[in-house]
Amino acid sequence: MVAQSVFFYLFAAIILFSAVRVVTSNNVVHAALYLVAVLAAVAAEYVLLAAEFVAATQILVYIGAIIVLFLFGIMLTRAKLGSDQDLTHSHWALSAATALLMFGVMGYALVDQFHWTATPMPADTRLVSVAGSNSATVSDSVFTAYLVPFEVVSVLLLAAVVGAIVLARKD
Amino acid sequence: MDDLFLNQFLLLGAMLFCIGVYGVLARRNAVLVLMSIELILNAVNINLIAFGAFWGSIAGSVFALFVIAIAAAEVGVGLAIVLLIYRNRRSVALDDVAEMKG
Amino acid sequence: MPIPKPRLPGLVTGLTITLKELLKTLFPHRGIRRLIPAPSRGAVTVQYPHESETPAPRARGVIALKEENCTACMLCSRSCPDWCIYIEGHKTKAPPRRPGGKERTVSALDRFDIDYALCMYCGICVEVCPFDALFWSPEYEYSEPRLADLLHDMDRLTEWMETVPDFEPYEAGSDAKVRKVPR
Amino acid sequence: MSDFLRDYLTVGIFGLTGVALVGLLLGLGSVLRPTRAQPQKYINYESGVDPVGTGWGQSNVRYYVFALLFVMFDVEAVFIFPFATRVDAYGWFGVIEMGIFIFILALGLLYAWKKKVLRWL
Amino acid sequence: MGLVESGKMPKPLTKLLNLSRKYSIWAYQWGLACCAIEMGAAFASPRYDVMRLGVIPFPASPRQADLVVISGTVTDKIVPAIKRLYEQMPDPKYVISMGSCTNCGGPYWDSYSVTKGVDQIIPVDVYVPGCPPRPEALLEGVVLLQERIQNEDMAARWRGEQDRQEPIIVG
Amino acid sequence: MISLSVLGVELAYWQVTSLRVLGVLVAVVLPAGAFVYLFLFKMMSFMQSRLGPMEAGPFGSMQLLAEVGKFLQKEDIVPERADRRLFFIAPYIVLASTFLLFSVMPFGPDVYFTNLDTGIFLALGLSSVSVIGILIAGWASANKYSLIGGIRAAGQLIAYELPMVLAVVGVVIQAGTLNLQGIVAAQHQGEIFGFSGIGNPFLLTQFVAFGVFLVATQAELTQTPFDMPVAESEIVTGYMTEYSGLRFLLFFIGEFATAGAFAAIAATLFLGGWALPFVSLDDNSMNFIGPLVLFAKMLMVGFLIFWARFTFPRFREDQLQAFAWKYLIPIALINILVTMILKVAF
Amino acid sequence: MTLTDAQQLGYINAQAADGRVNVELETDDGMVLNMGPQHPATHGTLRLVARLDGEQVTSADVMCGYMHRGYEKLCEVRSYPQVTTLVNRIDWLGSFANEVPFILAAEQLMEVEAPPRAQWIRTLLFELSRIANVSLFIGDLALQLGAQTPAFYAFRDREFVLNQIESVTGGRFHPNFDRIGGLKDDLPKGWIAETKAAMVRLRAFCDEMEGLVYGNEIFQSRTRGVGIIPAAVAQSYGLSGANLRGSGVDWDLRRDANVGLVYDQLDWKVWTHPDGDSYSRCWVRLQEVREATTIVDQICDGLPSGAIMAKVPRIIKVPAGEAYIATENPLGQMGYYVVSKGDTGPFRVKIRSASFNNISIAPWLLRGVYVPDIITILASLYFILGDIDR
Amino acid sequence: MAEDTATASAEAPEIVIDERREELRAVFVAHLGEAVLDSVIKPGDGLWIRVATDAWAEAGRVAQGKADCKYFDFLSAIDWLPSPYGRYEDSALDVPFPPPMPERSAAVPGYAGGESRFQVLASVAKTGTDLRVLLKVDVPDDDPRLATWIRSYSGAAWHERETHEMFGISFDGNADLRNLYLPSAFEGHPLRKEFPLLARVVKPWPGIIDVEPMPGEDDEPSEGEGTE
Ligand code: SF4
Ligand code: SF4
Ligand code: SF4
Repeated sequence: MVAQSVFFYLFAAIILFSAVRVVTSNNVVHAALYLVAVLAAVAAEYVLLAAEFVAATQILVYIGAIIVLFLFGIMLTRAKLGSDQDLTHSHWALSAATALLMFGVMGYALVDQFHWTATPMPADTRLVSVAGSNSATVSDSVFTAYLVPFEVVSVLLLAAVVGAIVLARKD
Repeated sequence: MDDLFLNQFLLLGAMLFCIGVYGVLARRNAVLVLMSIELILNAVNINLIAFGAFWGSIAGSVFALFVIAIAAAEVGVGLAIVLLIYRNRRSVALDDVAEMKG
Repeated sequence: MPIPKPRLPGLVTGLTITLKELLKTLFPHRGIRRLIPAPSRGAVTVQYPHESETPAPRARGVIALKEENCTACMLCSRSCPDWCIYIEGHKTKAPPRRPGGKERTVSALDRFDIDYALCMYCGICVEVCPFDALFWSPEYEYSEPRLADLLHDMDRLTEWMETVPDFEPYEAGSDAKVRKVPR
Repeated sequence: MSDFLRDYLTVGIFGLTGVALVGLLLGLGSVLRPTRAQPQKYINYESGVDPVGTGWGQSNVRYYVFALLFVMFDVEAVFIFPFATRVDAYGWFGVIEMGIFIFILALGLLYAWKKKVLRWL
Repeated sequence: MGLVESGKMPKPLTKLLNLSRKYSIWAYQWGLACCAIEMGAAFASPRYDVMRLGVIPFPASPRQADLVVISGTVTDKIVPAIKRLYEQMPDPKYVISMGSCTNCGGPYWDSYSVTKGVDQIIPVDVYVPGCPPRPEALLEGVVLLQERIQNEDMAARWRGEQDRQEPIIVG
Repeated sequence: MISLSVLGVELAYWQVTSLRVLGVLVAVVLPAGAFVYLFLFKMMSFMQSRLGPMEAGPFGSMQLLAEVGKFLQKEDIVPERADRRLFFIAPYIVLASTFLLFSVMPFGPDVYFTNLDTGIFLALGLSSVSVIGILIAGWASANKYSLIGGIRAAGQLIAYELPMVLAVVGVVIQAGTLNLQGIVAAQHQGEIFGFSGIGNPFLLTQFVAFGVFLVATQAELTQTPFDMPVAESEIVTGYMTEYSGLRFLLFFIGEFATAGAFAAIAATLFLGGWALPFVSLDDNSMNFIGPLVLFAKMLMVGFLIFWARFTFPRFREDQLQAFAWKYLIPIALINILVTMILKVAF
Repeated sequence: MTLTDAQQLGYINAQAADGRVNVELETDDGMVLNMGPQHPATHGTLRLVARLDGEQVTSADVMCGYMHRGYEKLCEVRSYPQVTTLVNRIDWLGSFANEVPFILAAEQLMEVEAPPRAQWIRTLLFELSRIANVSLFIGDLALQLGAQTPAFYAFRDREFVLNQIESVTGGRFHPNFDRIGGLKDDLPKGWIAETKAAMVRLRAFCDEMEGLVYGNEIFQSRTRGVGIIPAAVAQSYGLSGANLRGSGVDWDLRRDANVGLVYDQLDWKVWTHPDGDSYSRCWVRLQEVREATTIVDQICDGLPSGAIMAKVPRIIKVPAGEAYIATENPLGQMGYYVVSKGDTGPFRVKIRSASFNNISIAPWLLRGVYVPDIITILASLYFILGDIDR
Repeated sequence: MAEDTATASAEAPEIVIDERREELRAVFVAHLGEAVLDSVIKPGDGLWIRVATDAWAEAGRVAQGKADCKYFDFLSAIDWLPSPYGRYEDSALDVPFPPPMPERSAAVPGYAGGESRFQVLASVAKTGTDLRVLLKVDVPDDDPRLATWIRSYSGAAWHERETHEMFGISFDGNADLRNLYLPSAFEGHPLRKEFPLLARVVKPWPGIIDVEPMPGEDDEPSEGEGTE
């Protein structure tokens, strides 16, 4: 498990550093790239938790699609090359305080609720059902317990597409 | 320390969440705000997966999938709105469009 | 805006044409040796440094000078549109051409330079030369790393003379006379 | 470390290999390559004249719509893939469920088609 | 400062490097006038096929080019573009001047709008005579250039001592 | 896991890992080189009835070495207005994504780098990462051609990512697994109308998917007729316009290595991968023959790709998008449905 | 030449200033795409500045002159034979065709006429240069649209024609073969048989192109309906050649105003296409290559014997007068307005070149099209820089 | 066709009447009246019409509409002044630079006459036929400017630009008279006769030195007549 811990902290560090850069970077495209780093590291954390299918999904959808969407959005709104001082509100300190406060509260609650020693992760976190693979297990779950949300997702996506087309079209 | 603990993941999630919140509050650029929201959603997903792994339930993964799907829809619509704003105002700074909120 | 319809024929025809060419190049042999790939024979390529194509005898590659024939009459130099022939000469006495004839005054060439960096290969000089002193040679290999070396002096121009091909006979129906290259 | 994680570690290592290869080549190159500044060398190439303006303008929104459709179908694929491995297990029930799912999303494509966003805007 | 520039390269290695430059010459495709067609024939006609010699006519951008064949009439109006093109190519770079026009004005030596030779603006490595030079003449020029590359002393080149015609004024 | 047990030696993990790193280097560089030399130089030349590189080494075989040697010595230009950091990063992203792609490829019964359950799914995900590199390259160059090229490339890559993904679904439905080894096995063990001799390369049953996959591959690789993003007659070389020297070479390698990777995926999914008919899957000899078989099949797919490349003119941007959305994707969707129904019905 | 150098420096600086004119074009909306002067799509050095909205062109300006060599001025200081060789280089792909109208104009002023054999050979070479020119166009068109192989085929098969031209005139490109009163030389032995063999190759080439390029669905969808020129517009811009006939105007100077060539004794057809789009222009050109091969065949069969040179004085002095002769060159109508004052050289030569008119429609035509269509349209208009700028 | 011209002009041009061109000329005369100053017909070949300066735009309209010459061929100008440099090679030795300009009266116009130094010349044609009209117009010496033709023929725009650049003749109504060919800072109008070709002035003519007399007939019998 040592290696896992090492990797956990490594990825956590990447996540946190990149996330901070996402919200502080002076360049929108850089921010988007830091977001890629966050997402990739989060995917790695998923792998550590043996949720390989979600990890792959994270790469396919988040990195492969949503980031591209972001980059398009950025390029379509004419981001400037180089840094841009205007990206952050002047009252950022206030926001930082809020965020810190929030973290204090949450952190306290978490540590309080889930004592370190009481909540070690199971040794083998792989979730594999009869079919023998993580994806099949996910599928089984979707097609039994979560059938309705699954169909709802499709409707939701449809709505998103219709909405976005209506919005983005030149009239 | 040999083991991974649930709390590690939860705290990581919490930190990411708060960074996201900071981003949402502090950023002026609408695209950046959307990115910050992605951070928040990822924080949520970390928690979901961690709990799922902890309890030995696949539901965490499934929910994470749904969250990703919803995130996709959210970004899609969000960016469409940003583009609309941009087209009308040539700017994506959020306080320039404060009247939108009202 | 016509949508590209995935009708096959046009695309497939194209593919067959290129494939045919590929096979033709790769397997040029007939019969039993068909299966031996021999692109060097199948391709139309002339592999330059090793072999080179022969330009047509009339090709205007480089101008050769037959020094003996030149009388330094300056006609070529004067009609050159690029002013790229530089001639200097002086008068001297020469022995009679036919035995028993009288001594002639001829011009000896001191300098006859053609600046190939400037020449436009029009052939006017060759054409106007009344004494058959200039000839076209199809040679083309005289690139230089220095511009000044493209100015060919009399010696070099005379050397080109060796490469001047004979004039070709004419196609049927022509009443032009074939001239000869003096050698 | 479990085999499972090791496999993924390999994936990670391969990614790093790619990066290392790039780094290595660039490093080698930096030893070999010259640098010679010339007045116009670092100007952006624009067919031999001065670059015009800041370099870009608003590209077409059309691309955004495509990207959006892509995201939507990508999400769909995420659900189809696990399902595809288990078609046998679900039988006709699964086919119908998935059929509906695909149909609804296809509606989105159809909508885009009918709204003519699949052409030049 | 690269090793090659400073001349600290061991001899055999230099040879190898020269060899690789010799056989990989990416030629920028840009034709100016009639000669351009003969250049095109040398590059694209299967009968001449300059690719055999390792001259690859792929790049459409000077950034990837090693060689530019200036082929055709250089007018005063195009001069800045040629200069820029040349300067935008990454070193080490070579120039072949093809045809009388490029060499020194050729048929337009007396024109009011034609530059009398490209060597007035950029250094030229090989001059190919002709109007137009036939494609094989260009190939000969390429072979000549390759010979020069083979024996090139890069360090000297960087010091600018190479036997290379820096812009001169042709009378 | 112990992919080297074939040799009968037990190796320490680090040794295995270094062998793998070597292996992936070979797996990336070899097909890339082979594709460039065989197809780009030689096949193209022969199709045009000429010879291609001949002088560097016998039949120009050393040409590629010369290219690399040359590019190593080329100056590295960063335009002054470019975003330096991103400009530097872009080739890393593109090449790393290619290396990642190879991580899931099986080459023989025991010769594989990883044997992941999510195999093909992950591969598809990883392949979409290079889009980011391309977009970044286009944007960071601060050049109009680059930007247009980058955006076009990204628009095209995502438009054709989908048909590709959807085409794969058909295969997955038939094989019942995402694991690439599993897919190879399924093809080897499959039977056609009760005849099991040559197995069932999915090419036969999934020919529609294969067609869609090939077209999509063509587009993903930005090869003609889908090379609008690098259309040199319009936008010079698209997102690569400002890249010089080694960085350009890296994109170049990336392009052809990715071609190799996609060819490998196509060969695995539709042509039976490393397996040979009539030879048992577990035969130890396949560990040595398998990679060669796969390579041969890759070359076949590569031939198709480059054949089309050298024959066709290019689509216009809108036609290209319309083609994906109006033809390929619906076809792929219908293919999925039909496959699903047939699978359940039989 | 120091003076001109100083002048040049002046121009260079001025040009740098010109480059900066671009900046004015930049507005807040849309972006300005600059193609050329170093751009593969522009056959050399045309420059095209297009203001874009997305990828749609809102306005486009064509800037030429990068290849301006001052022909008309140079003609004034050269003698007639020198002008003949100079004008070869206007449309450098169909060089021989450039000489013909000039020589005809001079002949008209001198009131001499070439012997029949010379006229036939002139017509023959005229058509050969048409083939050499337009076959390259087809390859280049495909190249512009992204197909590489057709360009190689075009170069390959064009060589057969060039060989023929070279073996009779001595120049692959610039024959300088026409003389006032006839031709420089007669055909070499065996030439006619070779030419006929070459024509067979060329016809095969046309078929190949029809399969590889014209029949290709992608090609058709790229060219059909793109860049439509109505007949009236084409006329008022003075378009000519296939550009005019592609718009359905049935006018071919070879048939309608034949001077000094033997088209009226041959059996051939003028091709037109009613659509006026890029495809029809390209299609007409392909048909013209085909037609030209049959014309060449006919001439090869019917070549009269006799002299190739009429009696003209050694030093050519053309009597005073004015003449305008236009012929149907590969690119379209090319005409020379020759004013003579009885000198050894012309007093003024106005060169009416086809591409100049053909390309002057570009700003009109490019409005509202999309970036990839710019390429299609420019390629289908088919211009040669030397023919625009002269 | 060629024989036609040759015989016609060689013997008696006024006998051969070219009816089609006569008709065409009649159209112009009918609609422009007095403004048609002069005209020349070369039977079977060409029709030259010189119109008055202020009727230039109108002439364009008539040509385009009434005469049905819809096809715009070209538009250019002629500088009738003889060049002060002569024909360089004849006078290359010691021409002072710049040489004195010839007298204004030295300008001898060509067909259809003319009074000014510059004449603008335009050609329009009737598609499908060999009918073509060459319209000439005098350009005022002191203020070289004319009305534009772009209303009648869109294609005239570029030709007018070119003429403006080469001769310095302005066209009222053509807003876009930027330089077409030369850099915008180029000075002078190259096709005006006084514009020097400096290279020719600077470079000595190689044919000038040491001219040998033509060889005598007895000396070199192989000369023949010209080149073959
Ligand atoms: S070929 Fe023409 S340019 Fe060359 S030297 Fe002779 S006359 Fe002068
Ligand atoms: S024309 Fe002939 S003889 Fe006279 S100088 Fe020239 S080469 Fe000599
Ligand atoms: S050298 Fe001759 S062929 Fe070459 S560009 Fe100049 S005129 Fe044309």
